[in-house]
Formats: sequence, C-alpha cells, structure tokens
Amino acid sequence: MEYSDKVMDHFTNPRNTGEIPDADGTGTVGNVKCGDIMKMDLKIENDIIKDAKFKTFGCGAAVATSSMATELIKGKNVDEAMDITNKAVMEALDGLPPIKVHCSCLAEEAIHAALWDYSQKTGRKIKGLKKPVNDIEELHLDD
Amino acid sequence: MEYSDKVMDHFTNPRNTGEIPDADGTGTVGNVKCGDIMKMDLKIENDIIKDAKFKTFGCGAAVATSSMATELIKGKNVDEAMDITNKAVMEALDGLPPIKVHCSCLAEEAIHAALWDYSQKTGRKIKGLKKPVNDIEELHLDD
Amino acid sequence: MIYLDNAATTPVRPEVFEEMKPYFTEHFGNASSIYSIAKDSKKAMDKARKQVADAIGAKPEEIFFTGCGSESDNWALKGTADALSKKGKHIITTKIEHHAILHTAEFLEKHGFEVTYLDVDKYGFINIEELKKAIRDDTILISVMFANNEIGTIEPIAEIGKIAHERGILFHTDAVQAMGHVKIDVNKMNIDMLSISGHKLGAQKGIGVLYKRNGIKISQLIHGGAQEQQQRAGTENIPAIVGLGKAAELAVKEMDETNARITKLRDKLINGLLEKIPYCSLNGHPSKRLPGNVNMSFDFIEGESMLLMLDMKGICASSGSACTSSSLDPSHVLLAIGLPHEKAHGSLRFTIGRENTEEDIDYVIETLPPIVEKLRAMSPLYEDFLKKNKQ
Amino acid sequence: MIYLDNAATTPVRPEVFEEMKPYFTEHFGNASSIYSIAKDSKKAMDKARKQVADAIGAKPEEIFFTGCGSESDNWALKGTADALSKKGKHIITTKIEHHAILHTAEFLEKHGFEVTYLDVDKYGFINIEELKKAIRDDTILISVMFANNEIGTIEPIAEIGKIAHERGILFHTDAVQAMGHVKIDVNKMNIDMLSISGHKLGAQKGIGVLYKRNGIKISQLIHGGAQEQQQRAGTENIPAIVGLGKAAELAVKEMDETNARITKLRDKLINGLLEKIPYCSLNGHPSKRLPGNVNMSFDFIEGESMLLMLDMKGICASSGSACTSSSLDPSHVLLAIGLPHEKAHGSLRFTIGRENTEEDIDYVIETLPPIVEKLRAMSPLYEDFLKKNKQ
Ligand SMILES: Cc1ncc(COP(=O)(O)O)c(C=O)c1O
Ligand SMILES: Cc1ncc(COP(=O)(O)O)c(C=O)c1O
Repeated sequence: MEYSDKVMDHFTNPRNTGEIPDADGTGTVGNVKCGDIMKMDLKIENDIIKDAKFKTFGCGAAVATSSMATELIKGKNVDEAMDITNKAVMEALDGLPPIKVHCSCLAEEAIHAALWDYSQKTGRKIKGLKKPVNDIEELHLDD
Repeated sequence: MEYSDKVMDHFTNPRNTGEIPDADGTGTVGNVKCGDIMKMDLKIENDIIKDAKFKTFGCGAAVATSSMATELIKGKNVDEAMDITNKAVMEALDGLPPIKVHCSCLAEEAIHAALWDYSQKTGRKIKGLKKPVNDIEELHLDD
Repeated sequence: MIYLDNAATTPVRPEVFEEMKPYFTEHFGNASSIYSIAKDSKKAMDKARKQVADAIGAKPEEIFFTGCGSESDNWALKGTADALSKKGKHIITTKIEHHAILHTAEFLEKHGFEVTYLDVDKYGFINIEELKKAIRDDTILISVMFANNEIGTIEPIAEIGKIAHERGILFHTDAVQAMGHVKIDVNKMNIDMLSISGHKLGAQKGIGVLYKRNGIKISQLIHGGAQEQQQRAGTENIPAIVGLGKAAELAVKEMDETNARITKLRDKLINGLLEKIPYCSLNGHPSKRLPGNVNMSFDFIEGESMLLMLDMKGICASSGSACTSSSLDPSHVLLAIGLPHEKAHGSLRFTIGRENTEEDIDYVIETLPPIVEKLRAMSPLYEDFLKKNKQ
Repeated sequence: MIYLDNAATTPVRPEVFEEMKPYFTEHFGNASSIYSIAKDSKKAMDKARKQVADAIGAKPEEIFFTGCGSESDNWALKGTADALSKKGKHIITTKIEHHAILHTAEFLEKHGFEVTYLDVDKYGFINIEELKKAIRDDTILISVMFANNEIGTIEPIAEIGKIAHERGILFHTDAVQAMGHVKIDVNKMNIDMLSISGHKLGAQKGIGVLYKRNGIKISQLIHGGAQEQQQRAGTENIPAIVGLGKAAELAVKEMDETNARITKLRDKLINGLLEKIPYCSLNGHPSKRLPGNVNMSFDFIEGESMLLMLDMKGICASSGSACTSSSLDPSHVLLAIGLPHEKAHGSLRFTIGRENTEEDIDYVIETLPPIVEKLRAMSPLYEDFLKKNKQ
C-alpha cells in the first residue's frame, strides 16, 4: 500500500473529526460489507459552510478522504461545495492507490448526502444535486 | 551419475581392450540407436577360455561392464562362462545406476554371442546357450 | 521493529542462510549433470530431501520440490483432477482454504468438476458428519487444510484422513501453515499429499514441497526435463532446497521448546488484549490453534487503520479487512466462521515467531488500546452504538 | 576446474549475490503487506521488474515472475491453449524445442489439441515457408525457441513474429538460452510472450519470467493469491527476483563486450578441435549461433565416456548422448538436424561463460585429442571403419 505523505498526514492527524450536535445537514454513506462508512455533519450559515465534521469507519484512505473533504468544504458556499468531487479530493491528497479510489467517491457521496439533507430541510435547491442513492438512515450491521 | 569406484576403475583402466586376430569366438551386440556396441573376442583352448578381448562403443558403464566381463570369463571353461550373467558382472562392479543396468545385459549378450560363434564353428554344444538375438554381423550405422 | 506477521512470511533463519550460501556462487552445478562438481549439488539435494521427509514421517522419494506452496496446492488439485477424471469429477474441500486451493477449485469447476465446499463452525472446524455426507461415489479427492492461515485453527486431519481412506479417496492437506509448528506424520494421519512452503518456516520464498505418497499417480503440472523423478520439471533450486531441508530439520528438532514458549506469548497477548480492550473478541479456537496465531476482532473500527497506526509504532501485523484486495469483501475465513462483515473488517492477526520476546508482547498490549480508542472516537459505528446503549 | 557447461547453469554472479543478500534475513517482508518494511520488498521488486523489462524492450507490467523457465513455458502454452480453445486447437512449434515446450505440447495433444512440430534444416533453422504452410485457420499459437540450448542456433525470431502477427496468431518464444546473450526487443520482433530463466544468466535457479504483452489474456497456471497482477500466485521470491533484475541489467550492459570476447573463444575452440581431431564436425551453424556454444560430434565414440574422461581432467561439459536420460535415444535436437544416431551419441557441448579464459580453451584443445584417441582405440566402430578403409 503506497499512500502519499498527504494521505498519511490526514490519516494520522485527521482534521474535523467529531459531530456537530445542531448540524444543518447530515449524511451517512457507505456500507459495512465494503468496510467503509462515512458520516458528515455540516453547519451552514447564510449559505456558507461554516463548519464540517466527520466520523468514519474505514481504512486509511477512507479516513484521509473524509478529513480532506471536510477541509475543502469549509468556507465554501453551498453551490461551490458541489465542486468538491472525488477527483478534487484525490488531487488534494496527491493521489490514491487504484484500489482506494472508491474511498474518494465515498467522500463525495458523503458531501452530497449532507447537502441533500440540508436541501430537504431548508428547501434550498442545489444545482446538480441528486438524492444520494447511498445515504443510509440507519447503520445496517450484519447480526 | 553415481558410478562405484570399481566402475570408474574399469572405465579408466579398462582390462583386455583390443582384438584377438585368430579368435575362436567373436560376437558383437548392441546397436547404435541406443549408443552401445560391444564386440568380444575369445581365445579358447581345450574348452578353457585362455584370453578375452573387447572393443566397446558406449558410455562409462558399457566400457566397465565389458572390461569386467572379460576379466571374469578368462580362465573359465566354456560351460562355466555361462555363469557370467549380467547380475554377476554388476555385482563384481559393486553395482550400477538403474539406468545403466542394460549395459550389463549387453555384456552378458556379448559373451553369449562370442560363445555361440565358437559353438557354431566347433560344434561344441553349450548348455543353456541360445542364438543371441542381438548379434550383429555388420555394424549398421545410420547414414 | 516488532515483526508479528510470521504467517505471512518469515525471515530466512541465519543458520539456514549459512547452509545455503555455498550453493549460489560456488557449488552451483546443475544436479542433473554427470561431472563431479554436480555431485555436490546432488548430494546436498538428497540430504535436504531426507530432512524434509524425516520431518513429516515420509520417505525421501515421496518429497517433490516445487516453486512455492501455491504450486504444490495447484499441482495436487489439478494433477489429481486430470489423472482421475475418468473415475470421478467430484472434489471436497472447505470454505476456509487458502486461495491457492479455492481459486484452483474454482478453475476446476469451470472445467467440468464439481466441488463441495464444506462449512465450518464458529471456531473454523469442519464437521466430520458433514464430510461423510458430502462423499459421493465419484469423489476423487478430499483437500482440507492442516491449519488455517488466518485464525490458526487446526483441523482434525488424522480423522479426515481415516475417513478418506476408508472410502478409497485421496486425501490432500495444505500444511503450509502447520509445517514446523505442529507434529505431522503422513502415515499415522493417512495423508496422501501434503503441501509445504519454505518461507513460512525460516527458509527462502519461492521453494515448496509436495509430499506425494508412493504409488499415487497424478498428472504433471510443470512438464519438461526429467527432474524430481520426471514429475516436476525445472532445474533444481539447490540453495533454496538446502535451506528448506535445514529449516525443516531445525523446526522439528526445536518444536516442543519453541511451541511452549510461543504458546505462552500467544496466550499472554490474547488475554492482555481481551482484558484491556472492551468490545473485542478472539477468532478461532482458544487452544486448538497454531501456537503463534492471535486473531481478534475489534468492534466499530476497521483493520487497515489499526495496521497503519501499529506500523507507525513499529509493529507489523495483518488484518482480515478487505483493504488490499480488489474485491471489497473481508476475509472469506472470518465470514465462514460466521462473523458479521463489520467484525471481519475490524480484525487483526498477530502471528508470533521464533524471534519474538515477552517485551514485544507487552509492547503490543500497551500500544494497541489507545489506537483502538482513537479510531473508535472517530467511528460512526461506535457513536451509534453508544447512543443506542444510552436509550 | 574448468567449467564449460554454462548452458546447463551458471553460478550466481558475485555482484548479483551481493544485491540479493539483504533480502534473505533482513528485508524479508512479504511484498503484499501494508506495513512499511514490506515496502522495501515491493520497491526492490519493482526495480527488478523494470530492469528485466528494459533488457527486452518491454514495459514493467508485462513482466511476470515465475518459479523457473519451465513454468514460464508451461504457462505460455497451457494458458494460451486453455484461454483460446474456443478459437482453435492448433499449435505450431518445432522439433528442437526444450522438453519444457515439447512435453507440454504432448500433454496438450492428449487433451484435444493438435500440434505441428516443424522440421529444421541441418543447421537447426526452421523453414519460413513451411511455417507459413503449417498455419491454419484454427492456429492459436506459434512457439519457436529463440536460441537452441544444444546447438546454439538462433532462429529468425523477428521474421517468425511478423508472420504470426500478420495472421493474427500469438507468438511465444522460449528465450531461456538467448536472454542476456542475444539482443532482444519484444516489440521490434513481434514477440507476444517470452520465457526467461534466471540461472542461465548469473541469477539464482528457481526464478523465471514470462513476458506477456499488454492486453494478452491467457489462463492462469498457478492459481491462488493476488500476486503478479493476479496472474501468478505465490509469495514473491524477492531475493531471487532482485538477483534476476541485476543479472539482466548487467548482461545487457556488458553484452557487446562479453559477446566479442566469448565469440572469439568459441571460434578458437571450434577451430582448434576441428584441426586437431580427425573425423569430427561442428553441429549447428558456424556463425548464427549463441556466442558461447560449441557443439561437436566425434565419430566412433560416445559422449558420456568423453565427459567422464574430461571430468577427470577437470573439465565440465555436457553431451547429447542418451547416457543420463531414461530413454536410450540421443538428443532429439541432434537427430532433428539429421545426425545419424552414432554421431548424435558421440557429441559434446561446451558452453563458454563470462569466467572462461583463453587458457581454459587451450587446455581443452590439448586435453580432448588424446581422450578421443584412447576411446577410439577401443571402439569397434573405429576398428570397422579402419578395416573398410583399408579394403
Ligand atoms: C531452452 C530452455 N528452455 C527451458 C529451460 C528450462 O529452464 P528451467 O530449468 O529454469 O526450468 C531450459 C534449461 O533448462 C532451456 O535451456
Ligand atoms: C495455507 C497457505 N497455503 C498456501 C500458501 C501459499 O504459499 P506460497 O506463498 O509459498 O505460494 C500460503 C501462504 O501464502 C498459506 O498460508
């Protein structure tokens, strides 16, 4: 496994872990079968993403992409947040090993899920945002 | 190839190589396809094998078995010569590697071929001796 | 650096490397040649063959050197299938085999063979009654691994061998993980074929053995020259063979002592972690497991993350998470013993070797709990669990 | 000790062994693991893969490490046959291939494939027109060796590759003897698959390579773990791989210089023996042969006898006589170039390597004639010949 220094940095010192109790948007994506679950909370004021926090169950890349995604999203307005694609996250991390690319997709999905939640709650339409297929209401663990 | 010291001795210093110009019995066995040809000359006086000489085209074991066979046969009478079987030659050489056993058979056949020739020429019947299938009148080389 | 991944591979033992050294640059003769320097190679190889044979109660001519443990497994299965396909096309194996068996079995399925993959219980044991039921008139081979590479479970090999032989069926066992760590007697255990890999017991990578009982004829896998009694072609890898012979001899000679020591370390590690870390559990059987194997699941967190953090603290281990496989599924072995996916993803394997000390174990017991804690603090699963527990 | 059997095997070059050494006991990590010590292994392997790729003009991802040259040959043939059997069941090869090809082809014949074995001329060359004629609509593979291991003949590989590609047929070449001695460019020569064996060029025994052009899909031979891009299972033999990389690099770097020197020694030996010994002849082509290969027939006498006597004088060579094979037939290669049996039995092969000197050659030229004389003196064939000549 060849992780870039950036990935290792964000894995070792993940930014913005935790929860936002009064989050304006929250999304959880992934599934336990594949071993990755990301939950993202957003605090949004005046259309600006003031804060973002995540919790992630997953590998080093999953943690690092979550961390980077929250860093990238903070300070953006809601529409700009849509620019934070999996590609953008990957580039910001100086790349990912091929079999870890799906983690960056998950980070994008987590953003979308949180924005969708915000959009549902506030009625604020976000261009290009679709209902995320992967959003999970509850963590469906195997028993 | 694990040859015994005896085999190596008889290969390095083969006894009784050469021809007997006025041989009383001569036999040549083997074939070039298999890479072994043995020619054996016997000098027989009063039913006693006074001298034996050989020429051999073949591997180390072929040379050593020819050499040992001539040693064993000298001094024997014609009937006793039939006791010099491939097994006797092999034992006298402290054994042969499995894939070389056929060389000792060739030595036995060479003895039989020479004795058959003697028997044909003199009318002396030799108990247990059959016309050797392998005797070759002329060396049939591939062209 | 604390190396606790001895089931993945071991260093070549210094004593073993010493034995190997002359055969690289000096006594390099091709063992098939007739000149005298080749005899050195031949003799060294004969000695190694005997050392390996002695280690498992076999005869030297029943030992065939191969290019790795995977090749031995492939040969046993494909060779038997090809040789006995007229007799039958049914093979029995288990769900917890190494991929060298499983993927080979799947290949054979594509070529008209039927394979029964036996289930295992929560410890990883096959069920003998199920095995008996699975046997059909056209069953040509039973292949059950001696000890599992992930959870260390030691299967009831002698019993399986007995059943196979009562029914006139060939019995192969992948002993790659067992060799050198568990007593093996191919005769008492009714084993017809057995796979070994050098690098799991202090010999080189890229050398394996297939033990094949006298009289058993299977098709060749590697055709060519007349090496290995004309049954496995390829110029013999003398240094690696010499090393494997030595390693096998040493392993068996030292087995009782080494196992006693390593078992103690293993149990100390298991108990230390169970004690210090909540929500974790042992995978595999508490005692019927390889002396050096520790496999545990840590709830709510994922294996690779733990590995990376352990690595930063100088500890090498491995996990049953899917992180390095291109399928995203976690270990098929952990799923087969009934673990839910998230527990399978959250597993770690520590495999203790000859060189590990009690200090190593203490260090792991001390180092892992804060790692687990840190990862749980950022786990949505743990958050969820805590919330539900509060309710 | 004068070693003149470098086509059988070579010593590991000291420079190569030096590179290998750290990977036995120190950097022993399993290349598939995620912790940092495994990265050493991974990096070393990547470097070696590139070294091998560069040596033949390939890309690193087209290099697959195997357990020996024979495995590479088996994989190329069986893997292609299995993958393309729906497309066709006809394979073309030659009568002078190594047994790793021939016996594999025979195995495939038993499994429903048809194989055309091309004849060769007196030098060992295949006939291009015959090749063209042999191609059928259901031909899936052409496998022609790059250079012959017995008589050193170098086949017109680029031309064969061109024809294969014009007809859309895969082209494999066994380059075990050519690698490091002849310039190879897989692209210019239209080679799709190519076999290499480490121990023929100063690396370890038990390591091989199959070069496989990007995009070509053949079935796996060794199933199991995900190593080698999931196409060849088995824990990677890092030290041997590192050594092969180094050996390949060195061989190519030094090729011009080494070949010039060795070719001179070769021609000196050929001419010296032809001059000194009556009734002997060169086998193979005088110039289109491997730089180090000398193969000659000595009439009226047999190869093993010569070898034993050479060995006593400290010279290691080999022969095409049947002495060590369990069939009693002499070399199939010598028969294929039209030698009568007794000449085939009476052949010697000297293969000159990097370490041989002019003194070695002088010594052979001096030592062999009396041996030939001694053996002829006791040969019934020579006696017969002399008698007939007198008449
Ligand atoms: C032409 C050729 N092909 C294949 C092989 C087989 O190589 P290995 O001994 O590494 O299996 C050899 C040498 O033995 C050879 O000379
Ligand atoms: C149980 C088992 N079988 C087979 C193998 C394959 O051995 P090798 O890597 O030598 O091919 C391994 C190890 O990788 C193993 O643990």
